[in-house]
Amino acid sequence: MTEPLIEPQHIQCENLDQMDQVWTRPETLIDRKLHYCPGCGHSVAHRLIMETIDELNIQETTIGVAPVGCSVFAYHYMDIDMQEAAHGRATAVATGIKRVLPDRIVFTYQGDGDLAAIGTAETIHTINRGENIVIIFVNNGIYGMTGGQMAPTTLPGFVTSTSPNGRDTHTMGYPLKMAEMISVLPGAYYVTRQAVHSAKSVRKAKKATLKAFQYQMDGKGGTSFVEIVSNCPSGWKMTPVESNQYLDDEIFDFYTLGDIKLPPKE
Amino acid sequence: MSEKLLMKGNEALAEAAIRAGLKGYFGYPITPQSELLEYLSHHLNNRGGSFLQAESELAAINMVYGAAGAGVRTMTSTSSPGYSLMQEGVSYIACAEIPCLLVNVVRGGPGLGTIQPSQGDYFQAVKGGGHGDYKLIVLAPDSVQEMADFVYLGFDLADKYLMPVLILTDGALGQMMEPVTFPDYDVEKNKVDHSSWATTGKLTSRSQNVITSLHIEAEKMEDINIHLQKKYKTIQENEVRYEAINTEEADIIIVAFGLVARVAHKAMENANKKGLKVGMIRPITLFPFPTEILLTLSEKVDQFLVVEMNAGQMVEDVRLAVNGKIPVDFYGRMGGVIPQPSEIVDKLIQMDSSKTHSK
Amino acid sequence: MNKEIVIAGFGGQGVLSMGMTFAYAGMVENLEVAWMPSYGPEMRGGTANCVVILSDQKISSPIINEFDTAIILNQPSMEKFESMVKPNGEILFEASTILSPPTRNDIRQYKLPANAAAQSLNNKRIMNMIILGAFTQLNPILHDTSIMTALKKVLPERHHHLLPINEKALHRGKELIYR
Amino acid sequence: MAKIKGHVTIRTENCKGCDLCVHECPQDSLQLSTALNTSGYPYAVLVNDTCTGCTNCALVCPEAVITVFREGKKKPIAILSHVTENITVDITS
Repeated sequence: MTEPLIEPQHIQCENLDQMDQVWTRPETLIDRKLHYCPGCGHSVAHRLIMETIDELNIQETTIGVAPVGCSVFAYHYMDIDMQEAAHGRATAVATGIKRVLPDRIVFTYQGDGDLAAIGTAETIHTINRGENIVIIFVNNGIYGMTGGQMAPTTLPGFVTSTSPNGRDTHTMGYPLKMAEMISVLPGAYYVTRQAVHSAKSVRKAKKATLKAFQYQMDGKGGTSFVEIVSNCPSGWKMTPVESNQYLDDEIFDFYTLGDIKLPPKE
Repeated sequence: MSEKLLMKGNEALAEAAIRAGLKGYFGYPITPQSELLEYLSHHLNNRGGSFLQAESELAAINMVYGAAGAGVRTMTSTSSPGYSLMQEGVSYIACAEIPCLLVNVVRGGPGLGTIQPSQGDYFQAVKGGGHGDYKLIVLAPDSVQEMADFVYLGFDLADKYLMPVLILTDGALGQMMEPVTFPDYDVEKNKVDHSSWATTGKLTSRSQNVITSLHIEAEKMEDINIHLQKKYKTIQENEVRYEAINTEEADIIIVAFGLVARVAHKAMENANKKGLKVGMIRPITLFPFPTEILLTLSEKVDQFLVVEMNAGQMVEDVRLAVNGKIPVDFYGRMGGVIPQPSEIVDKLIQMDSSKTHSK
Repeated sequence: MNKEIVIAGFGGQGVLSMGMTFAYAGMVENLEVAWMPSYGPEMRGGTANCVVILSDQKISSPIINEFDTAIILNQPSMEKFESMVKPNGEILFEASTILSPPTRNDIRQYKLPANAAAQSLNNKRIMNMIILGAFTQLNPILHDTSIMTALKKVLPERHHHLLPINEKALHRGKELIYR
Repeated sequence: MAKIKGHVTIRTENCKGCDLCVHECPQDSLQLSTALNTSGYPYAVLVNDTCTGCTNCALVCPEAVITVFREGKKKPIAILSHVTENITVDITS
């Protein structure tokens, strides 16, 4: 016989009005229920970018480019002018915007299928031209939107709906390390790999995002590339907590976190 | 009016684009349109615009999407195989209702084909081209002068109807030189305010501008389609352009567009010298198609002859317009071969005599 | 007046620019003109040709396969274009490069030692101007002043110091016909 | 060292019960509800008063439903930002 469930009660605070509000959602993040699955890193990444835009006070000058993938509706949450790109073409669209409006802040938000498979050519050539934009690359090793198929970034052995026995590198190739690949391009100004699975990693990722946008505002270098290694609880068939644990246990060994290319010292 | 210059069609088109206030050009080399790309690479950046050679036609059309979405005059140009690659982006742009100018300097296909002039891309141009129900306004110049003139017209129509306008020309018109003069065109006066929808940065004084072709609810998507179809109907009612020659006394009417219209014109002259009564309709807008004039003429003349550099594409639209009232014959050359006036005259003589026999 | 001309040779002989000079000069004289090149891979080192139409009426078709005049600068072009000259038309050809001259007898033939003449003026590149001179002597439709105005437009500015030698070549070409 | 006292408020209607905040909280101050919100998810609740306002929960919260408060050691009297001309501040209150 199971014990009757006891509903935990939310502790109230009587002198809340005398306390300092030390954290709340950024204003530029539109107050709307997100469509992402519970525990999805996309939501955190969205929030980080909006925090960055608020802190740099660049809402009026920023134009975002949304991709195809789970984050196809990014403009539902980001209260800035945005364009929805075709699959893989986000950096081409961003190039177009930046070339005719060079004083605006332009960024793309892309997943791994978008940036590292169908849009590989656009990614490489945009960065090789050193377009002064920010690329936010959310890498969760899977095609989330279409139902959990193998992505170019899926780890060897990982089971997906199109690699039912695990990714076999003999027939399906190896996962692409996009950040390392593009870091050798002269047009890449700042390349970093971050995560948003813990408070500590979120703090670091935020700093990286701030830097990337700041570099664009300074207009000194080329493309800033922020990879965010994220989870996909639904696609990975794990709970959010398990998926974040899996990142620590398995993924970061392959996708090492940290800065990969820093701007040259002045 | 500028002085008279001797220019290639591709160069005249490029020069006109700069004079029409072009701000963003994105393109990829392909014969026979490369002069366009080259001309703009020399001149656009120091005349107020931004030129970029993209890594592919796919990237180029999406750069157009981005830049045109920022509310400035933007264009790309390519030739047949490249235009096929662009279709994805064109469909997105049509749905998102972004004005821009596209140029297809058509060459012989299918496949890699030849680099000689062709009209094999007619269907692709006027029936949409990419996925989904959409149309482009399609302008078909027949001279270097019109290559220039239709740039201004194209940008103005694009701005008016918020859609891509396609200049459908061919390798020969792109490569040949003829005298051209550029009209006085006031860029500022013709500027359309796109601030209500363009992504230029969300000012606090307005809500966000989003450019998208994604509308996940079927009903919403149907509304968008209804809106687009309404727009195309308005265009069909208001923007038909064509040239009519010798139609009053004619027994046979030739229908031809672009370069072939000039060959057909020569054929018409030669046939009339031989005593035939031949007139001509040259559609200038391929969409909207000049259906009405063809229907009206079908009451007066005996036969139509459609001449094209393809296997017979526009002839279907002529037959639809005429609706079975009179015979619509076809003469075409394919793969990059240009018909000679004499071939068309032979065809006209054959048509004329078969009519006499049947009487 | 309606003059349909083909100029053919190999790439680098100045075939296309000779045609352009024709067309530009025609425009200066307020004629209707069209210049249509061969283009693409066949331009890369192979034969090159262009068609020029000069007319006092609107040019309906720039696409033609019969010519009033053919200016032929190499043997393959002779083989290609001899048959496309209208009866009573003319062929102007460079003497040294054509091994087998035209065989038709319903056309006028002008064998021009243009290369030798260019050598005697110490500038091999003005051969096409010499031929242009010969053409205008035979067909007085373009004035020398119009041709020189045209040449100024066709030649890049850095080559404008060559205008006097080109003018000389034009007259030299006329003299070839006098003889 | 006395602990800083903190507090969180949670917009439970937008919470999806992913449990990340519960695991991230160093004070074990959060739990998931057994009841469900109108979307059908359990939601995070603050179950004790050990919160220090460290913001860890808010940082990992995908839905951005957590607002964090903290008792300040010294409260600022006024925050001046973007001052472009001389102004007078009334500090009597």
